[in-house]
Amino acid sequence: MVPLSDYLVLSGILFACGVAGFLIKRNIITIFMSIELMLNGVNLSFVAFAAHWHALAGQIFVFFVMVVAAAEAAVGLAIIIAVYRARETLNVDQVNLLKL
Amino acid sequence: MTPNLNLWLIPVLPLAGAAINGFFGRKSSRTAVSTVALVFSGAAFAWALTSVLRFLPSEAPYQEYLAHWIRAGNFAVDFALYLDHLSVVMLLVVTGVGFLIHIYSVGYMWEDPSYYRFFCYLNLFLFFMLTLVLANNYLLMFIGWEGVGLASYLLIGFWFTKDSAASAGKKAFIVNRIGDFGFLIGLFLLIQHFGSLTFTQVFEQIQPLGVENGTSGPLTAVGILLMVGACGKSAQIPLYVWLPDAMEGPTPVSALIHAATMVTAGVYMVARSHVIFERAPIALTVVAIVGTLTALFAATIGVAQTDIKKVLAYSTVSQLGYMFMACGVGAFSAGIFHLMTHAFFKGLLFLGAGSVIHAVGGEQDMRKMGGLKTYIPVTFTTMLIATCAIAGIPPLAGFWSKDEILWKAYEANPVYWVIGAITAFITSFYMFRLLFMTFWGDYKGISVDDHGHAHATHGHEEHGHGEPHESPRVMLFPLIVLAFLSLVGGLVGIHNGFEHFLEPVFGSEFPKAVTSGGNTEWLLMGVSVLFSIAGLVLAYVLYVSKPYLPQRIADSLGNFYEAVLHKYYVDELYAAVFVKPLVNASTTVLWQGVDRKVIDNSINDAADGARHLSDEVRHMQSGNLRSYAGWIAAGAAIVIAYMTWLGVGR
Amino acid sequence: MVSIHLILFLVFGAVAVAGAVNLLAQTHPINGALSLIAVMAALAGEYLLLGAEFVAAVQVIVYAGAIMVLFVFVIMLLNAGVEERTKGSRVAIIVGVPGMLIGSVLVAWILLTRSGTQSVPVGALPGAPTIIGDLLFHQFLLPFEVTSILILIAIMGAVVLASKPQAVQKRKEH
Amino acid sequence: MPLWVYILASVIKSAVVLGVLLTAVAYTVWLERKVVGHMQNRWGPTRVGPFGLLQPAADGIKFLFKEDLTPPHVYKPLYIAAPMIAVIFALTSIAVIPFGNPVQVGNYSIPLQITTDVNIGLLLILGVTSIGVYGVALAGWSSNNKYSLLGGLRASAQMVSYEISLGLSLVGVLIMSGSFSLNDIVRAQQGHFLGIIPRWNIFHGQFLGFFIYLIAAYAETNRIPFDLPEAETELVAGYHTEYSAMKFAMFFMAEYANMITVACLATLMFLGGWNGPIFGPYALQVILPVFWFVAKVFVFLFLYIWVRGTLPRFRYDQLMAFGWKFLLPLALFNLLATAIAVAL
Repeated sequence: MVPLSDYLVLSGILFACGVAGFLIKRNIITIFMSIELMLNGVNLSFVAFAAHWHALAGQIFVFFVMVVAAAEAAVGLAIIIAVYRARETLNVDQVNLLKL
Repeated sequence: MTPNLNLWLIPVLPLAGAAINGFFGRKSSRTAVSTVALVFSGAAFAWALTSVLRFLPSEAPYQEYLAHWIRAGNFAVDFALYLDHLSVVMLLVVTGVGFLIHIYSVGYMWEDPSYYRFFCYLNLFLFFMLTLVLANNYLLMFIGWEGVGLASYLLIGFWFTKDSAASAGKKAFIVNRIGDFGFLIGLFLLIQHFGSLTFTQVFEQIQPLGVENGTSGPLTAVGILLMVGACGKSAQIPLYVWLPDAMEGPTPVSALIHAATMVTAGVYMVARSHVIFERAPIALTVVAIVGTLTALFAATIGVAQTDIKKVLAYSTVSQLGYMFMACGVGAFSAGIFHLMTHAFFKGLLFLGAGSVIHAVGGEQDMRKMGGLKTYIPVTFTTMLIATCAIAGIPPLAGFWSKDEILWKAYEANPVYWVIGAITAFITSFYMFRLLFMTFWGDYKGISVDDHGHAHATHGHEEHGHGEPHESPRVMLFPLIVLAFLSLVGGLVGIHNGFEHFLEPVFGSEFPKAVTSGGNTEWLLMGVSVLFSIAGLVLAYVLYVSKPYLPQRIADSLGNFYEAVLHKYYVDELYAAVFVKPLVNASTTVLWQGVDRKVIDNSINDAADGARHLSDEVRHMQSGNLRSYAGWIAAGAAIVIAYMTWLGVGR
Repeated sequence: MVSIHLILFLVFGAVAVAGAVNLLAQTHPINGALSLIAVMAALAGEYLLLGAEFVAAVQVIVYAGAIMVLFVFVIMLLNAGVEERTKGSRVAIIVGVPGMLIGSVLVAWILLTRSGTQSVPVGALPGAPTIIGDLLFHQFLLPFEVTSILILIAIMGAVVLASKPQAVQKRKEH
Repeated sequence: MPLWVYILASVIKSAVVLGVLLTAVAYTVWLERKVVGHMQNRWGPTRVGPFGLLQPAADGIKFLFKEDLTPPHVYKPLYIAAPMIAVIFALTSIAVIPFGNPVQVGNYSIPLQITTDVNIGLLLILGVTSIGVYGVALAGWSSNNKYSLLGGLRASAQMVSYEISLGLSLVGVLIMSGSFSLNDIVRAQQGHFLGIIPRWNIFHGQFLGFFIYLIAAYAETNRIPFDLPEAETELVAGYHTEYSAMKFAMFFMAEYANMITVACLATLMFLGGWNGPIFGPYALQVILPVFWFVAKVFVFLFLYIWVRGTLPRFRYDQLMAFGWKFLLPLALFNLLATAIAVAL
């Protein structure tokens, strides 16, 4: 028997790692992977809650998250490729023209 | 239970006509526009007639629920219609006279470039007027009330390129606002005290209440406030000033809106609220005094006017005063009776005046007319009937209703009767003055080819304008119908027939009137007829046999005549007392002070502040993805901390 | 008593956390991608512990087997090298990291102090494919269809975005 | 079943299956060389042992003792890990494949597969094979060689693309059997039509599915005509250009193990699994299903080799266009048709 809070803490740790990765990483692909890490952390809490509340809807949610993640990966990676073609870099610190 | 009457069709039909003409009229031919207007207004009349015939066998009011409107707590107002014997009278007058005037307008307005616009407005007016009449609550009635005000404004200012027409429209609108203000406050008081605006609910709660004494009771307050509203709409002292100016509108409009229907809305409203007024004697007295004074006051002004339509306008004000006098003495059915007959003969008078104006090519000054009876015999005949009717010559319509009112007034207080009778005399005098100046004597008009007005009549240029000529048949037909109604319309009042008809509404509170009739009534009737004939004779003497006399009398009266000629300087007084200070205050305080300094400056300061703030804040938009992420993380932390502090999920 | 469930939870959890931390520590994106795959595989194990076997399988097939392959593919395609440690954003370090830390600490504190001792039993909720499919195609049919449209749009968007501008030009000329 | 019996049975089964599998891998290589040799009118291996039967052993020894070169510019951790990943996942997927009906040993019914009957067995196989692509992709990348990189890129793109068709071709079968469990799927294929034709899925409306599966499986295992990741005429040796000795052998093992897994899966899904004529005493009744299973796998493998000896290689754009524009729509059509047929 594992307390629900343990699952949630694990999920929180993964999410926080994702946030940290987003903050400290410069490579746009790694940043993207950090987002996936956050999504995975959230998925874990969905499944844990599904088990805890005996509601399969939580697992259904995970599927939708995965679908969205897949769509996001497809579009995001395409954008990354386009950015790389245009600017020859993957460093987000150097892709900062979108401002006033 | 009465079968479903589908009353909603009656107002909606003219609305449909207005919509069709308004949206598609510009591109349509005149025939199409007039067909649409006539078909829809005629259909409304026909449907009203069938509905009334199906309704009449029953005594109980008929209600028709259409839709929710406002539901706020216990307070509820619905779109619902109400038909009782009072609304029946109004309904038939509005749709019937309205339809006739539509027909008349087809001829009168034929040459106007904005033909479709006129009929669109006219149908719109019918829609709102019918809403007003058929509403089952004060709020829906108020919608109609405001709507007819709008339609009136649009139609007065129909020739809006003319300065006087535009400002007359504005004047009507603004003066009406003052009355509406009172009306609205009255409605608020009703909500406060009775929690409803539906007629039946309000009246049910009022029925058991006793008669109020003094001025402090809610019913008195409500009554006086409603009277203020009625004063605005029905042009009573002190808010009558807009009606004479409203004559700037096309003549059919003057006939329909400013004589037959809209201006009587105030009377209708007071009669509709009779339950309130009957329990508020002070308010009732106010109604009576206002009505009586207006009747006399307006009549005296009418004596000196030379513009044919202005005379009729003051006459309308005066006649409305009669109606209020009737209501004020508790004779609501008499007031409504006079309302109906007045609709016939005053509508007829206006249409006749329109026909006259049409005949002489747009001229409105009676001094330039004269001798027209040979040129336009049909108009003359119908006008003669109408004049006799309004003057109270038996057995025409006006005699019966006016006599009824005077008799009720005498019963309440002889002073009313005295003033009323004098007014009747003056009325008779100025109406016959109008008739004699217009139709007797020699034609003093010049052969006009250029009439200053952008009137519908400028089509005459095509066939030249030498002699005055009779109007087309489409205009004469309504005249004849209305003349017939003016002739016989009063007969329904014999043996109090009209009162009995309205008994389901006002109750049979007149047994006294029937029993105590006898000699006094006959005597009074005789006196009033005598007064009328005296007016006729005086007018004949002054304007036919000895036409030099009026000028002499005017000279001898001096300043008083000047005052009467200038309508007692009331407009000037209002301008000095209300308008000018208002304009000054608005200019200095509101415009220069509040608008410029406070509002403009605060807006400018806000914009400047926003710009300065943005200058600082925009550094946040660095274009760096990770910085954005940093702000998001910090924001999320703040939200989480706040929610933790609130104890969410505890 | 320390149950096998708890031990497995801890093992998988340790792998997941190690993978996540490694994702942060590694400078080369391909190592990050592999760490992430490890995290996902470990999470699949956690899902199995929670009885969500179908979710676990899909996690492996979709996440580890498809999405991450895409990442690796792009890393290889763009020949992404070791990360440069540029200092482009002071905000991320000064504001973001403390914010993240504060938020995490608060959430952890709330979880640990307030969640009590409710525990999740092994296989408590059988996430059998049939039941999931039943739910997905009845109760959640509309979201399902909507996501399918979403993914279709994403595919088209990806094709448009990633195709070379010249290629698009050429196609227009044809 | 007591725990010790379970563990013991599992260990025995694992050892046997692994041994058989590795042997099969080795002899599939031999078989291929032999068959292709005969197809090309030559003999194939003949020297080591009768008919060259010991050739695989010789090869193994050679690989073991060869010098293990590590080129200087490779990214070492992944260069070393890549073949391991490949071979581990290739061997893992065999774990859930059942070979026959459960066997009665004493009081215990022991299933003829390494794990117990998992009800998501098929999904596990798909998951594990889908992870297998990392071996190839990482090998190509970490070698720091443009041929290898191209091979790795090709491999990952190709495998991801064809995995969709592969999965969809299996969904038809899943619809018909209503379960992810491989045992259930096999059980659903028992019986005969008209007393003669076995009720296998390939004869039961899924011929198109089998066809799609066949093509997609060739692409998944990087076999001719889809062996572009290791196309020697253009990429030297593709992703394993820089590998030698045992690491090279591992890729080879992985490829052939994958072939066997795919063949097993085809047998289970389309060819009726271990269903076949069963007669005789109990021992024979135990052995015959396994025999039928192995026979079918062998047929499938032979098909592999036959195709290799027959068809030329695709061009890469043809491969992708074929996968996305022909095979995927076909698979979707098959799925739709099956679903409609089942619903009716």
